[in-house]
Amino acid sequence: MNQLTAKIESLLFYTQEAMSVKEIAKLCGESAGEVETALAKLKEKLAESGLALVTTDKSAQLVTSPNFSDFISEIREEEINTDLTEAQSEALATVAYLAPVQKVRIDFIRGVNSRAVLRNLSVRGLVSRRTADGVSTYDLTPEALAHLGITEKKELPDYEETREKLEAFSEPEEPSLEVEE
Amino acid sequence: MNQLTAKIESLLFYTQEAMSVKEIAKLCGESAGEVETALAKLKEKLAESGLALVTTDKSAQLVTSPNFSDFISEIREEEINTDLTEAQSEALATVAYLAPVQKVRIDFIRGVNSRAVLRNLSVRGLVSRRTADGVSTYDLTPEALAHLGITEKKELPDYEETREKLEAFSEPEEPSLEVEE
Amino acid sequence: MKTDFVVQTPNFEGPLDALLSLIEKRKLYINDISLAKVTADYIQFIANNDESITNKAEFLTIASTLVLAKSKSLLPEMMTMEEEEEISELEDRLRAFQLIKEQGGVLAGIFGKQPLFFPQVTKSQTTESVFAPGTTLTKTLLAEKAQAAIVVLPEDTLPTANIEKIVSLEEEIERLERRCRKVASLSFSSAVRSGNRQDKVVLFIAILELSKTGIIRLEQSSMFSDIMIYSQ
Repeated sequence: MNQLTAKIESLLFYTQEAMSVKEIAKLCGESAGEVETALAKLKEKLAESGLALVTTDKSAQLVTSPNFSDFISEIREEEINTDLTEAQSEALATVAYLAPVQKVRIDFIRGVNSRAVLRNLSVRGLVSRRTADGVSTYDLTPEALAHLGITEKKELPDYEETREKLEAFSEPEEPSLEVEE
Repeated sequence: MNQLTAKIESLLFYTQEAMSVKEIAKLCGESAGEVETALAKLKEKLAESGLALVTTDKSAQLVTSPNFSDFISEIREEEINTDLTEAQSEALATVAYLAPVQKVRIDFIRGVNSRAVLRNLSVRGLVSRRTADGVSTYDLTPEALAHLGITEKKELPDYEETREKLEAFSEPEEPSLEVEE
Repeated sequence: MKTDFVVQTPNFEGPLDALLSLIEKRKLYINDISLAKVTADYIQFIANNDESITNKAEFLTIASTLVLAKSKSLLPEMMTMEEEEEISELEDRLRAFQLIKEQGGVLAGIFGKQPLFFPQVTKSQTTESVFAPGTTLTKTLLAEKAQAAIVVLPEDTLPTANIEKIVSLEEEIERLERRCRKVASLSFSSAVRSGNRQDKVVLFIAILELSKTGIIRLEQSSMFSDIMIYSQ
Protein backbone atom coordinates (compact mmCIF):
# COMPACT_ATOMS: atom_id res chain seq x y z
CA MET A 1 0.00 0.00 0.00
CA ASN A 2 1.53 3.29 -0.90
CA GLN A 3 2.13 6.02 1.58
CA LEU A 4 -0.57 8.45 0.42
CA THR A 5 -3.19 5.70 0.24
CA ALA A 6 -2.46 4.67 3.82
CA LYS A 7 -2.39 8.29 4.94
CA ILE A 8 -5.83 8.93 3.49
CA GLU A 9 -7.11 5.75 5.08
CA SER A 10 -5.94 6.94 8.50
CA LEU A 11 -7.53 10.35 7.89
CA LEU A 12 -10.91 8.96 6.86
CA PHE A 13 -10.83 6.52 9.76
CA TYR A 14 -10.08 9.30 12.21
CA THR A 15 -12.74 11.75 11.02
CA GLN A 16 -15.40 9.11 10.35
CA GLU A 17 -16.95 11.58 7.93
CA ALA A 18 -17.44 11.99 4.23
CA MET A 19 -14.61 14.27 3.11
CA SER A 20 -14.23 16.04 -0.19
CA VAL A 21 -11.27 15.33 -2.44
CA LYS A 22 -10.35 18.99 -2.12
CA GLU A 23 -10.30 18.84 1.66
CA ILE A 24 -8.26 15.62 1.71
CA ALA A 25 -5.80 17.08 -0.80
CA LYS A 26 -5.35 20.18 1.32
CA LEU A 27 -4.80 18.24 4.57
CA CYS A 28 -2.38 15.80 2.92
CA GLY A 29 -0.55 18.51 0.99
CA GLU A 30 -1.09 16.74 -2.33
CA SER A 31 -2.87 17.55 -5.58
CA ALA A 32 -6.50 16.57 -6.17
CA GLY A 33 -5.36 14.28 -8.98
CA GLU A 34 -3.01 12.36 -6.73
CA VAL A 35 -5.70 12.05 -4.08
CA GLU A 36 -8.12 10.65 -6.63
CA THR A 37 -5.59 8.06 -7.74
CA ALA A 38 -4.90 7.12 -4.14
CA LEU A 39 -8.63 6.83 -3.39
CA ALA A 40 -9.05 4.44 -6.32
CA LYS A 41 -6.18 2.33 -4.96
CA LEU A 42 -7.66 2.40 -1.47
CA LYS A 43 -11.00 1.21 -2.77
CA GLU A 44 -9.35 -1.68 -4.53
CA LYS A 45 -7.20 -2.58 -1.55
CA LEU A 46 -10.19 -2.68 0.78
CA ALA A 47 -12.13 -5.03 -1.51
CA GLU A 48 -11.50 -8.18 0.54
CA SER A 49 -11.47 -6.50 3.93
CA GLY A 50 -14.08 -5.61 6.53
CA LEU A 51 -14.17 -2.02 5.34
CA ALA A 52 -15.14 -0.27 2.15
CA LEU A 53 -14.69 3.14 0.61
CA VAL A 54 -17.85 4.89 -0.48
CA THR A 55 -17.11 7.54 -3.09
CA THR A 56 -19.33 10.06 -4.78
CA ASP A 57 -18.17 12.50 -7.44
CA LYS A 58 -16.74 14.76 -4.85
CA SER A 59 -16.33 12.90 -1.60
CA ALA A 60 -15.08 9.76 0.08
CA GLN A 61 -15.99 8.00 3.30
CA LEU A 62 -14.81 4.88 5.05
CA VAL A 63 -17.64 2.50 6.00
CA THR A 64 -18.11 -1.15 6.92
CA SER A 65 -17.99 -3.52 3.98
CA PRO A 66 -21.30 -4.35 2.26
CA ASN A 67 -20.34 -8.02 2.73
CA PHE A 68 -21.15 -7.63 6.39
CA SER A 69 -24.16 -5.33 6.18
CA ASP A 70 -26.56 -7.91 7.63
CA PHE A 71 -24.19 -8.67 10.45
CA ILE A 72 -23.69 -5.00 11.30
CA SER A 73 -27.42 -4.24 11.04
CA GLU A 74 -28.13 -6.92 13.62
CA ILE A 75 -25.54 -5.50 15.97
CA ARG A 76 -26.97 -2.07 15.51
CA GLU A 77 -30.53 -3.21 16.18
CA GLU A 78 -29.41 -4.93 19.33
CA GLU A 79 -27.47 -1.89 20.41
CA ILE A 80 -30.30 0.58 20.15
CA ASN A 81 -33.39 -1.48 20.82
CA THR A 82 -32.56 -2.04 24.44
CA ASP A 83 -33.11 0.12 27.49
CA LEU A 84 -30.38 2.50 28.54
CA THR A 85 -27.64 0.88 30.59
CA GLU A 86 -26.50 2.35 33.90
CA ALA A 87 -23.50 3.92 32.20
CA GLN A 88 -25.60 5.37 29.40
CA SER A 89 -28.19 6.97 31.66
CA GLU A 90 -25.44 8.35 33.89
CA ALA A 91 -23.66 9.93 30.93
CA LEU A 92 -26.92 11.24 29.54
CA ALA A 93 -27.74 12.86 32.91
CA THR A 94 -24.35 14.55 32.90
CA VAL A 95 -24.95 15.85 29.39
CA ALA A 96 -28.49 16.96 30.28
CA TYR A 97 -27.49 19.05 33.30
CA LEU A 98 -24.17 20.40 32.03
CA ALA A 99 -24.74 20.85 28.29
CA PRO A 100 -23.07 22.09 26.25
CA VAL A 101 -20.35 19.99 27.82
CA GLN A 102 -16.99 18.64 26.68
CA LYS A 103 -16.19 14.94 26.80
CA VAL A 104 -13.28 15.49 29.19
CA ARG A 105 -15.68 16.86 31.83
CA ILE A 106 -18.07 13.98 31.42
CA ASP A 107 -15.13 11.61 31.82
CA PHE A 108 -14.04 13.37 34.98
CA ILE A 109 -17.44 13.28 36.61
CA ARG A 110 -18.02 9.65 35.75
CA GLY A 111 -14.47 8.59 36.53
CA VAL A 112 -14.17 6.61 33.30
CA ASN A 113 -13.74 7.28 29.62
CA SER A 114 -17.14 7.92 28.06
CA ARG A 115 -16.28 7.49 24.37
CA ALA A 116 -18.26 4.34 23.73
CA VAL A 117 -21.21 5.48 25.79
CA LEU A 118 -21.42 8.85 24.03
CA ARG A 119 -21.25 7.11 20.71
CA ASN A 120 -24.16 4.88 21.69
CA LEU A 121 -26.19 7.88 22.84
CA SER A 122 -25.44 9.57 19.50
CA VAL A 123 -26.51 6.51 17.55
CA ARG A 124 -29.73 6.44 19.54
CA GLY A 125 -30.37 10.05 18.63
CA LEU A 126 -30.29 11.25 22.23
CA VAL A 127 -27.22 13.47 22.17
CA SER A 128 -25.49 15.39 19.43
CA ARG A 129 -21.99 16.67 19.08
CA ARG A 130 -21.23 20.15 17.85
CA THR A 131 -17.80 21.60 17.11
CA ALA A 132 -17.01 25.29 17.35
CA ASP A 133 -13.53 26.85 17.39
CA GLY A 134 -11.99 23.41 17.52
CA VAL A 135 -13.86 22.45 20.70
CA SER A 136 -16.47 19.72 20.59
CA THR A 137 -19.35 19.75 23.01
CA TYR A 138 -22.30 17.47 23.59
CA ASP A 139 -25.93 18.44 24.07
CA LEU A 140 -29.34 16.79 24.21
CA THR A 141 -31.10 16.54 20.85
CA PRO A 142 -34.53 18.20 20.36
CA GLU A 143 -35.96 14.67 20.08
CA ALA A 144 -34.58 13.81 23.50
CA LEU A 145 -36.13 16.93 25.03
CA ALA A 146 -39.45 16.07 23.44
CA HIS A 147 -39.24 12.53 24.76
CA LEU A 148 -38.57 13.84 28.28
CA GLY A 149 -41.69 15.99 27.93
CA ILE A 150 -39.87 19.29 28.30
CA THR A 151 -39.23 22.18 25.94
CA GLU A 152 -35.88 23.21 27.35
CA LYS A 153 -33.28 21.82 29.73
CA LYS A 154 -34.20 24.30 32.46
CA GLU A 155 -37.37 22.33 33.01
CA LEU A 156 -35.39 19.33 34.25
CA PRO A 157 -35.96 18.65 37.98
CA ASP A 158 -33.80 20.92 40.22
CA TYR A 159 -31.96 22.12 37.16
CA GLU A 160 -30.08 25.15 38.51
CA GLU A 161 -29.07 23.57 41.78
CA THR A 162 -27.89 20.29 40.24
CA ARG A 163 -25.99 22.05 37.50
CA GLU A 164 -24.16 24.22 40.01
CA LYS A 165 -23.15 21.26 42.15
CA LEU A 166 -21.93 19.30 39.15
CA GLU A 167 -19.99 22.28 37.90
CA ALA A 168 -18.26 22.60 41.23
CA PHE A 169 -16.90 19.07 40.84
CA SER A 170 -16.19 19.07 37.20
CA GLU A 171 -12.82 20.72 36.99
CA PRO A 172 -10.82 18.10 35.09
CA GLU A 173 -7.48 19.25 36.48
CA GLU A 174 -8.61 18.98 40.10
CA PRO A 175 -5.34 19.30 41.99
CA SER A 176 -6.55 17.59 45.15
CA LEU A 177 -6.62 14.31 43.29
CA GLU A 178 -2.90 14.50 42.77
CA VAL A 179 -2.19 14.72 46.46
CA GLU A 180 -0.91 11.54 47.93
CA GLU A 181 -1.93 10.73 51.38
CA MET B 1 -7.99 -11.90 4.22
CA ASN B 2 -10.12 -14.60 5.67
CA GLN B 3 -13.79 -14.16 6.32
CA LEU B 4 -13.66 -14.03 10.12
CA THR B 5 -10.78 -11.56 10.10
CA ALA B 6 -12.72 -9.24 7.80
CA LYS B 7 -15.88 -9.67 9.84
CA ILE B 8 -14.08 -8.71 13.03
CA GLU B 9 -12.55 -5.72 11.28
CA SER B 10 -16.00 -4.49 10.29
CA LEU B 11 -17.30 -5.06 13.81
CA LEU B 12 -14.46 -3.14 15.45
CA PHE B 13 -14.81 -0.37 12.92
CA TYR B 14 -18.52 -0.12 13.60
CA THR B 15 -18.46 -0.18 17.41
CA GLN B 16 -15.42 2.12 17.68
CA GLU B 17 -14.63 0.68 21.06
CA ALA B 18 -12.40 -1.82 22.77
CA MET B 19 -14.15 -5.16 22.60
CA SER B 20 -13.27 -8.26 24.55
CA VAL B 21 -12.43 -11.50 22.80
CA LYS B 22 -15.42 -13.03 24.55
CA GLU B 23 -17.78 -10.37 23.26
CA ILE B 24 -16.44 -10.64 19.71
CA ALA B 25 -16.69 -14.43 19.81
CA LYS B 26 -20.30 -14.23 20.93
CA LEU B 27 -21.32 -11.71 18.29
CA CYS B 28 -19.52 -13.56 15.50
CA GLY B 29 -20.67 -16.97 16.68
CA GLU B 30 -17.13 -18.33 16.83
CA SER B 31 -14.87 -19.73 19.54
CA ALA B 32 -12.54 -17.50 21.54
CA GLY B 33 -9.58 -19.36 20.10
CA GLU B 34 -10.62 -18.65 16.53
CA VAL B 35 -11.20 -15.00 17.38
CA GLU B 36 -7.72 -14.74 18.87
CA THR B 37 -6.17 -16.23 15.76
CA ALA B 38 -8.18 -13.87 13.56
CA LEU B 39 -7.13 -10.86 15.68
CA ALA B 40 -3.47 -11.81 15.27
CA LYS B 41 -3.99 -12.01 11.50
CA LEU B 42 -5.79 -8.68 11.46
CA LYS B 43 -2.96 -7.02 13.34
CA GLU B 44 -0.47 -8.36 10.83
CA LYS B 45 -2.59 -7.41 7.85
CA LEU B 46 -2.99 -3.83 9.08
CA ALA B 47 0.77 -3.37 9.42
CA GLU B 48 1.20 -1.49 6.14
CA SER B 49 -2.12 0.32 6.23
CA GLY B 50 -3.45 3.54 7.74
CA LEU B 51 -4.90 1.66 10.71
CA ALA B 52 -3.55 -0.45 13.55
CA LEU B 53 -4.99 -2.83 16.10
CA VAL B 54 -4.39 -2.05 19.79
CA THR B 55 -4.63 -5.18 21.92
CA THR B 56 -4.58 -5.72 25.67
CA ASP B 57 -4.74 -9.12 27.37
CA LYS B 58 -8.47 -9.06 26.98
CA SER B 59 -9.51 -6.64 24.27
CA ALA B 60 -8.94 -5.25 20.80
CA GLN B 61 -9.65 -1.86 19.27
CA LEU B 62 -8.91 -0.11 15.97
CA VAL B 63 -6.74 3.04 15.98
CA THR B 64 -4.82 5.10 13.45
CA SER B 65 -1.44 3.71 12.42
CA PRO B 66 1.72 4.82 14.29
CA ASN B 67 3.05 5.93 10.88
CA PHE B 68 0.57 8.79 10.74
CA SER B 69 0.63 9.93 14.31
CA ASP B 70 2.22 13.29 13.45
CA PHE B 71 -0.20 13.85 10.59
CA ILE B 72 -3.32 13.15 12.67
CA SER B 73 -1.85 15.17 15.55
CA GLU B 74 -1.95 18.21 13.31
CA ILE B 75 -5.61 17.86 12.46
CA ARG B 76 -6.88 16.41 15.70
CA GLU B 77 -9.61 18.14 17.52
CA GLU B 78 -9.22 17.10 21.09
CA GLU B 79 -6.06 18.14 22.85
CA ILE B 80 -4.40 15.25 24.57
CA ASN B 81 -3.19 16.05 28.05
CA THR B 82 0.40 14.88 27.80
CA ASP B 83 1.48 15.79 31.31
CA LEU B 84 2.19 13.05 33.77
CA THR B 85 3.16 13.96 37.31
CA GLU B 86 6.01 12.09 38.96
CA ALA B 87 3.49 10.02 40.92
CA GLN B 88 1.44 9.28 37.83
CA SER B 89 4.39 8.17 35.74
CA GLU B 90 5.62 5.89 38.55
CA ALA B 91 2.23 4.32 39.04
CA LEU B 92 1.67 4.03 35.30
CA ALA B 93 5.05 2.34 34.86
CA THR B 94 4.31 -0.09 37.69
CA VAL B 95 1.02 -1.04 36.08
CA ALA B 96 2.56 -1.15 32.61
CA TYR B 97 5.40 -3.51 33.45
CA LEU B 98 3.69 -5.69 36.04
CA ALA B 99 0.08 -5.86 34.85
CA PRO B 100 -2.18 -7.42 35.86
CA VAL B 101 -1.02 -6.09 39.22
CA GLN B 102 -2.69 -5.61 42.60
CA LYS B 103 -2.81 -2.28 44.36
CA VAL B 104 -0.95 -3.65 47.38
CA ARG B 105 2.02 -4.42 45.13
CA ILE B 106 1.99 -0.95 43.59
CA ASP B 107 1.91 0.52 47.11
CA PHE B 108 4.79 -1.72 48.13
CA ILE B 109 6.96 -0.72 45.20
CA ARG B 110 6.27 2.99 45.50
CA GLY B 111 6.43 3.01 49.30
CA VAL B 112 3.23 5.03 49.56
CA ASN B 113 -0.48 4.49 49.27
CA SER B 114 -1.33 4.79 45.58
CA ARG B 115 -5.08 5.11 45.97
CA ALA B 116 -5.34 8.73 44.84
CA VAL B 117 -2.94 8.40 41.94
CA LEU B 118 -4.64 5.24 40.67
CA ARG B 119 -7.99 6.94 40.80
CA ASN B 120 -6.48 9.83 38.90
CA LEU B 121 -5.09 7.53 36.21
CA SER B 122 -8.47 5.79 35.99
CA VAL B 123 -10.25 9.10 35.50
CA ARG B 124 -7.85 9.85 32.69
CA GLY B 125 -8.75 6.49 31.21
CA LEU B 126 -5.18 5.19 31.44
CA VAL B 127 -5.60 2.27 33.80
CA SER B 128 -8.54 0.03 34.49
CA ARG B 129 -9.38 -2.17 37.43
CA ARG B 130 -10.79 -5.62 37.04
CA THR B 131 -12.03 -7.86 39.80
CA ALA B 132 -11.97 -11.62 39.42
CA ASP B 133 -12.43 -14.12 42.23
CA GLY B 134 -12.42 -11.30 44.74
CA VAL B 135 -9.01 -10.03 43.66
CA SER B 136 -8.71 -6.63 42.00
CA THR B 137 -5.93 -5.99 39.56
CA TYR B 138 -4.93 -3.02 37.46
CA ASP B 139 -3.97 -3.05 33.80
CA LEU B 140 -3.25 -0.50 31.09
CA THR B 141 -6.21 0.51 28.93
CA PRO B 142 -6.13 0.64 25.13
CA GLU B 143 -6.09 4.44 25.59
CA ALA B 144 -2.86 4.24 27.57
CA LEU B 145 -1.22 2.07 24.89
CA ALA B 146 -2.45 4.45 22.20
CA HIS B 147 -1.09 7.47 24.09
CA LEU B 148 2.26 5.72 24.39
CA GLY B 149 2.18 5.10 20.64
CA ILE B 150 2.24 1.30 20.92
CA THR B 151 -0.28 -1.38 20.04
CA GLU B 152 0.52 -3.86 22.83
CA LYS B 153 2.40 -4.02 26.11
CA LYS B 154 5.28 -6.00 24.63
CA GLU B 155 6.27 -2.88 22.70
CA LEU B 156 6.98 -0.96 25.91
CA PRO B 157 10.63 0.14 26.21
CA ASP B 158 12.70 -2.76 27.64
CA TYR B 159 9.55 -4.69 28.49
CA GLU B 160 10.85 -8.20 29.17
CA GLU B 161 13.96 -7.09 30.97
CA THR B 162 12.18 -4.59 33.19
CA ARG B 163 9.38 -6.98 34.03
CA GLU B 164 11.79 -9.70 35.04
CA LYS B 165 13.83 -7.43 37.26
CA LEU B 166 10.73 -6.05 38.93
CA GLU B 167 9.39 -9.53 39.50
CA ALA B 168 12.62 -10.44 41.22
CA PHE B 169 12.78 -7.32 43.37
CA SER B 170 9.24 -6.73 44.39
CA GLU B 171 7.68 -9.79 45.88
CA PRO B 172 5.86 -8.36 48.87
CA GLU B 173 5.95 -10.66 51.89
CA GLU B 174 2.83 -9.18 53.33
CA PRO B 175 0.65 -6.22 52.48
CA SER B 176 2.24 -3.20 54.08
CA LEU B 177 -0.50 -0.70 53.39
CA GLU B 178 -3.83 -2.32 53.75
CA VAL B 179 -6.33 0.27 52.73
CA GLU B 180 -9.55 -0.92 51.27
CA GLU B 181 -11.04 1.11 48.49
CA MET C 1 25.16 14.69 62.64
CA LYS C 2 25.68 17.63 60.34
CA THR C 3 25.09 16.68 56.75
CA ASP C 4 25.00 18.63 53.56
CA PHE C 5 21.53 17.37 52.88
CA VAL C 6 19.04 19.97 53.96
CA VAL C 7 15.65 20.07 52.37
CA GLN C 8 13.27 22.74 53.54
CA THR C 9 10.29 21.89 51.40
CA PRO C 10 10.43 18.23 50.53
CA ASN C 11 8.31 17.05 47.67
CA PHE C 12 9.10 13.42 48.05
CA GLU C 13 6.30 11.04 47.34
CA GLY C 14 7.24 8.79 50.19
CA PRO C 15 10.04 7.26 52.24
CA LEU C 16 11.54 5.22 49.39
CA ASP C 17 11.69 8.32 47.25
CA ALA C 18 13.40 10.28 50.02
CA LEU C 19 15.82 7.46 50.81
CA LEU C 20 16.70 6.83 47.19
CA SER C 21 17.43 10.48 46.67
CA LEU C 22 19.79 10.46 49.68
CA ILE C 23 21.66 7.48 48.27
CA GLU C 24 21.87 8.98 44.80
CA LYS C 25 22.95 12.31 46.22
CA ARG C 26 25.99 10.58 47.69
CA LYS C 27 26.49 8.67 44.44
CA LEU C 28 26.21 5.32 46.19
CA TYR C 29 24.97 1.99 44.90
CA ILE C 30 22.05 0.34 46.63
CA ASN C 31 23.46 -2.07 49.23
CA ASP C 32 23.56 -2.54 53.00
CA ILE C 33 26.70 -0.43 53.33
CA SER C 34 25.06 2.51 51.61
CA LEU C 35 21.99 2.14 53.78
CA ALA C 36 24.17 2.36 56.88
CA LYS C 37 25.88 5.43 55.45
CA VAL C 38 22.67 7.35 54.85
CA THR C 39 20.91 6.34 58.08
CA ALA C 40 21.89 9.58 59.78
CA ASP C 41 20.87 11.66 56.74
CA TYR C 42 17.50 9.98 56.63
CA ILE C 43 16.83 10.45 60.33
CA GLN C 44 17.84 14.06 60.04
CA PHE C 45 15.50 14.38 57.08
CA ILE C 46 12.59 13.08 59.14
CA ALA C 47 13.53 15.32 62.03
CA ASN C 48 13.66 18.38 59.79
CA ASN C 49 10.43 17.65 58.01
CA ASP C 50 8.35 15.92 60.62
CA GLU C 51 5.36 18.18 60.13
CA SER C 52 5.28 18.06 56.37
CA ILE C 53 5.61 14.28 56.18
CA THR C 54 2.18 12.87 55.62
CA ASN C 55 2.64 9.13 55.64
CA LYS C 56 4.57 9.05 58.86
CA ALA C 57 4.12 5.39 59.60
CA GLU C 58 5.86 4.39 56.38
CA PHE C 59 8.72 6.82 56.96
CA LEU C 60 9.31 5.42 60.43
CA THR C 61 9.11 1.79 59.39
CA ILE C 62 11.93 2.45 56.98
CA ALA C 63 13.86 4.43 59.58
CA SER C 64 13.75 1.39 61.79
CA THR C 65 15.18 -0.82 59.05
CA LEU C 66 17.92 1.74 58.47
CA VAL C 67 18.84 1.69 62.14
CA LEU C 68 19.18 -2.07 61.74
CA ALA C 69 21.47 -1.59 58.76
CA LYS C 70 23.53 0.82 60.82
CA SER C 71 23.88 -1.73 63.61
CA LYS C 72 24.80 -4.35 61.06
CA SER C 73 27.65 -2.19 59.82
CA LEU C 74 28.94 -1.90 63.39
CA LEU C 75 28.17 -5.40 64.64
CA PRO C 76 27.59 -7.72 61.69
CA GLU C 77 27.82 -10.87 63.78
CA MET C 78 24.88 -9.84 65.96
CA MET C 79 22.34 -9.90 63.13
CA THR C 80 19.59 -12.48 63.17
CA MET C 81 18.51 -14.10 59.94
CA GLU C 82 15.25 -12.22 60.14
CA GLU C 83 17.01 -8.87 60.49
CA GLU C 84 19.29 -9.66 57.59
CA GLU C 85 16.24 -10.39 55.49
CA GLU C 86 14.58 -7.17 56.50
CA ILE C 87 17.60 -5.20 55.31
CA SER C 88 17.86 -7.07 52.05
CA GLU C 89 14.15 -6.62 51.44
CA LEU C 90 14.59 -2.87 51.77
CA GLU C 91 17.45 -3.02 49.26
CA ASP C 92 15.21 -4.88 46.84
CA ARG C 93 12.39 -2.42 47.32
CA LEU C 94 14.77 0.42 46.59
CA ARG C 95 16.02 -1.29 43.45
CA ALA C 96 12.48 -1.90 42.25
CA PHE C 97 11.53 1.67 43.02
CA GLN C 98 14.61 3.02 41.25
CA LEU C 99 13.74 0.97 38.18
CA ILE C 100 10.12 2.14 38.26
CA LYS C 101 11.23 5.75 38.55
CA GLU C 102 13.53 5.34 35.56
CA GLN C 103 10.96 3.57 33.41
CA GLY C 104 8.30 6.02 34.57
CA GLY C 105 10.52 8.77 33.22
CA VAL C 106 10.87 6.91 29.92
CA LEU C 107 7.11 6.47 29.64
CA ALA C 108 6.47 10.11 30.55
CA GLY C 109 8.91 11.00 27.78
CA ILE C 110 7.03 9.13 25.07
CA PHE C 111 3.56 9.70 26.49
CA GLY C 112 1.45 11.59 23.98
CA LYS C 113 4.41 12.24 21.67
CA GLN C 114 3.47 9.80 18.89
CA PRO C 115 -0.04 8.76 19.88
CA LEU C 116 -2.33 6.44 18.00
CA PHE C 117 -5.77 7.96 17.58
CA PHE C 118 -9.23 6.61 18.12
CA PRO C 119 -11.81 7.78 15.64
CA GLN C 120 -13.87 10.81 16.54
CA VAL C 121 -17.21 10.11 18.12
CA THR C 122 -19.82 10.10 15.40
CA LYS C 123 -23.14 8.59 14.71
CA SER C 124 -22.65 5.43 12.75
CA GLN C 125 -22.07 5.35 9.01
CA THR C 126 -25.73 4.96 8.20
CA THR C 127 -27.33 8.29 7.43
CA GLU C 128 -30.87 7.37 8.33
CA SER C 129 -31.80 9.13 11.54
CA VAL C 130 -32.86 7.00 14.43
CA PHE C 131 -34.47 7.79 17.71
CA ALA C 132 -34.23 4.93 20.19
CA PRO C 133 -34.50 6.08 23.79
CA GLY C 134 -35.57 2.71 25.23
CA THR C 135 -38.45 2.35 27.67
CA THR C 136 -36.90 3.62 30.88
CA LEU C 137 -35.80 7.14 30.05
CA THR C 138 -37.63 9.85 32.00
CA LYS C 139 -36.59 13.17 33.43
CA THR C 140 -36.83 11.65 36.91
CA LEU C 141 -34.23 9.05 35.93
CA LEU C 142 -31.88 11.78 34.73
CA ALA C 143 -32.37 13.76 37.94
CA GLU C 144 -31.59 10.67 40.00
CA LYS C 145 -28.44 9.88 38.04
CA ALA C 146 -27.20 13.45 38.29
CA GLN C 147 -27.79 13.43 42.05
CA ALA C 148 -25.96 10.14 42.33
CA ALA C 149 -22.96 11.63 40.54
CA ILE C 150 -22.91 14.52 43.02
CA VAL C 151 -23.07 12.24 46.02
CA VAL C 152 -20.23 10.06 44.80
CA LEU C 153 -17.78 12.77 43.85
CA PRO C 154 -16.68 14.52 47.06
CA GLU C 155 -16.26 11.27 48.95
CA ASP C 156 -13.78 9.99 46.47
CA THR C 157 -11.38 12.82 47.13
CA LEU C 158 -11.26 12.20 50.88
CA PRO C 159 -8.33 10.30 52.28
CA THR C 160 -9.38 6.99 53.74
CA ALA C 161 -6.10 5.62 54.97
CA ASN C 162 -6.48 3.85 58.27
CA ILE C 163 -2.89 3.34 59.17
CA GLU C 164 -1.97 2.87 62.76
CA LYS C 165 -1.62 6.08 64.69
CA ILE C 166 2.01 6.87 65.14
CA VAL C 167 3.48 9.16 67.74
CA SER C 168 4.74 12.22 65.98
CA LEU C 169 8.41 12.94 66.38
CA GLU C 170 7.68 16.44 67.51
CA GLU C 171 5.36 15.20 70.23
CA GLU C 172 7.99 12.77 71.35
CA ILE C 173 10.68 15.43 71.54
CA GLU C 174 8.40 17.64 73.61
CA ARG C 175 7.49 14.82 75.93
CA LEU C 176 11.13 13.92 76.42
CA GLU C 177 12.09 17.52 77.07
CA ARG C 178 9.39 17.82 79.72
CA ARG C 179 10.53 14.65 81.43
CA CYS C 180 14.18 15.68 81.34
CA ARG C 181 13.31 18.93 83.04
CA LYS C 182 11.71 17.01 85.91
CA VAL C 183 14.31 14.35 86.48
CA ALA C 184 18.06 14.45 86.31
CA SER C 185 18.31 11.19 84.41
CA LEU C 186 16.26 8.39 82.95
CA SER C 187 16.96 5.27 80.97
CA PHE C 188 15.97 4.62 77.38
CA SER C 189 14.01 1.55 78.39
CA SER C 190 11.92 3.49 80.90
CA ALA C 191 11.30 6.35 78.47
CA VAL C 192 9.99 4.28 75.59
CA ARG C 193 6.22 4.08 75.27
CA SER C 194 5.97 0.48 74.15
CA GLY C 195 7.90 -2.47 72.82
CA ASN C 196 6.80 -1.48 69.33
CA ARG C 197 9.87 -0.94 67.17
CA GLN C 198 8.46 2.20 65.61
CA ASP C 199 7.96 3.79 69.03
CA LYS C 200 11.56 2.91 69.87
CA VAL C 201 12.79 4.47 66.66
CA VAL C 202 10.84 7.66 67.29
CA LEU C 203 12.33 7.90 70.76
CA PHE C 204 15.77 7.13 69.43
CA ILE C 205 15.52 9.88 66.85
CA ALA C 206 14.15 12.22 69.50
CA ILE C 207 17.07 11.66 71.86
CA LEU C 208 19.54 12.13 69.02
CA GLU C 209 17.85 15.41 68.20
CA LEU C 210 17.90 16.60 71.81
CA SER C 211 21.50 15.60 72.35
CA LYS C 212 22.45 17.51 69.23
CA THR C 213 20.89 20.68 70.61
CA GLY C 214 22.69 20.13 73.93
CA ILE C 215 19.56 19.70 76.03
CA ILE C 216 20.50 16.19 77.04
CA ARG C 217 23.61 14.08 77.26
CA LEU C 218 23.71 10.38 76.47
CA GLU C 219 25.71 7.62 78.00
CA GLN C 220 25.94 3.93 77.34
CA SER C 221 28.24 2.10 79.73
CA SER C 222 28.68 -1.01 77.59
CA MET C 223 27.52 -2.47 74.32
CA PHE C 224 23.75 -3.22 74.38
CA SER C 225 23.31 -1.87 77.85
CA ASP C 226 20.51 0.59 78.41
CA ILE C 227 21.19 4.09 77.16
CA MET C 228 21.10 6.65 79.97
CA ILE C 229 19.69 10.09 79.28
CA TYR C 230 20.94 12.98 81.45
CA SER C 231 19.46 16.44 81.38
CA GLN C 232 22.05 19.18 81.02
